[in-house]
Amino acid sequence: MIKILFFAGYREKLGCDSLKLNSGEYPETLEALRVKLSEKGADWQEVLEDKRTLVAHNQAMTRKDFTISEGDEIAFFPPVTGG
Amino acid sequence: MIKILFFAGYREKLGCDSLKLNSGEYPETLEALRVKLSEKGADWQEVLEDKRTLVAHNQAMTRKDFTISEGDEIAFFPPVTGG
Amino acid sequence: MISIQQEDFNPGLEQDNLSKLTGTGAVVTFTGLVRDENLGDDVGGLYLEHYPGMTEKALQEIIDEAAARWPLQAIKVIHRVGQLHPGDRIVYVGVASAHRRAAFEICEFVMDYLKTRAPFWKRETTVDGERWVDARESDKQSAERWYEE
Amino acid sequence: MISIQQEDFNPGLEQDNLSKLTGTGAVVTFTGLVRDENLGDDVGGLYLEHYPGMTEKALQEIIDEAAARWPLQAIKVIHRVGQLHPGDRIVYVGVASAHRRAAFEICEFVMDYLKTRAPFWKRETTVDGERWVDARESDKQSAERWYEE
Repeated sequence: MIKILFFAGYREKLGCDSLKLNSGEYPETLEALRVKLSEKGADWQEVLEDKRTLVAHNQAMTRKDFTISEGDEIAFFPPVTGG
Repeated sequence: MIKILFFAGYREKLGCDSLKLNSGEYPETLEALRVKLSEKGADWQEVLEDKRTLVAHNQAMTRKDFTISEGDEIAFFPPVTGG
Repeated sequence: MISIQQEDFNPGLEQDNLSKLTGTGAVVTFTGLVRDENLGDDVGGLYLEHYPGMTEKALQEIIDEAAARWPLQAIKVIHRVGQLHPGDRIVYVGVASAHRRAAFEICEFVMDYLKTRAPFWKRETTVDGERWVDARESDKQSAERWYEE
Repeated sequence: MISIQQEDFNPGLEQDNLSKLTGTGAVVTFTGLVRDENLGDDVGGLYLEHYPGMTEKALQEIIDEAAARWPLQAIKVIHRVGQLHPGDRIVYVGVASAHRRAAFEICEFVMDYLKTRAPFWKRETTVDGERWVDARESDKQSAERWYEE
């Protein structure tokens, strides 16, 4: 099982703050996951294809594609605005 | 009358924190005053000719020669070390 | 060292804690406050969201990087989350170092990186309703300068 | 706004005073402390001398220059004089501005100029006796950078 999280404006836009995918339900890579989630609808596609969208893999920001492993936590969120 | 002040290490070295010169006793310019005070002894000469010596004319730092006027306050001090 | 919290904090108390180590010559602090205006609109409130777990890790990485670059004696980073209002404190970065330039640079570095790397998001309330605050290009540039030197 | 004083000050109280104006988004403070070491020698005490009258004017000029260069909302400069000991607070510069970069820059600018332009002198007590502290080239360079940009 892997856990997928959405924050802030994306959480609101998708009406979803987290979802779980069991082994067999999720693809092998981040890029394939983006494609799979984009199929859920126009809002999902917009969020996942937005070039500003940030990705965290197991709570560390990453800009590269990666292989998904069982137990991973993957988060999608807009540019951060703390401070 | 003009007032001449010395601070910190210079005050200690000269054993003098201030001296007054009446009209007629002081020269026309800062540079002439340096020469006049230097005549008071070797310590005075060292302080007044030291290139690091800072000069304040009526409580404003200056690097130039100036004409001395009645009532002026002139201070000589080493580089500042506050903060 | 790092605290993500809903409740307010006491800058005077933090300052005292940072000043305790002998050898400390400089304490620099930054406190961010909620402004009553943004992009020309009156702001009535600000809601802060974060990514529990990752936010703390991101802040710790920023602190570790600062400690590797400068002589750091003590640091405290506090960031509030939840509903805030104009005038409220949002964020605090307090830095103790032997020397003044290091203390200033660490404090600015941590704030710059916090603004661009730590997962926090602001939603503000204006007369037109609620809106998520957009990231600012100036914050990105401010963070990038630490690699230009 | 400016205070030259023998007694200690309260950074928490100063911080609160600086945070009162609406529109303030950033408060940056610098607090200088007496270190127990200088140039490799243990320092047992520090005596601060100043030039009454001129010191206040010099600090006011520095503040006026900062206010002309950056959007400044509030500032407080405190410098202690007389006999101090390791760990004691010497100097405080607290700055309130709408934005963070301005607040940091004003605070650093005022400290740099205070170090090179305000008539204060330090005499420290070491095991070898008392000595007047020499001005540091690094402080001069730090102040000069404000004209290089």
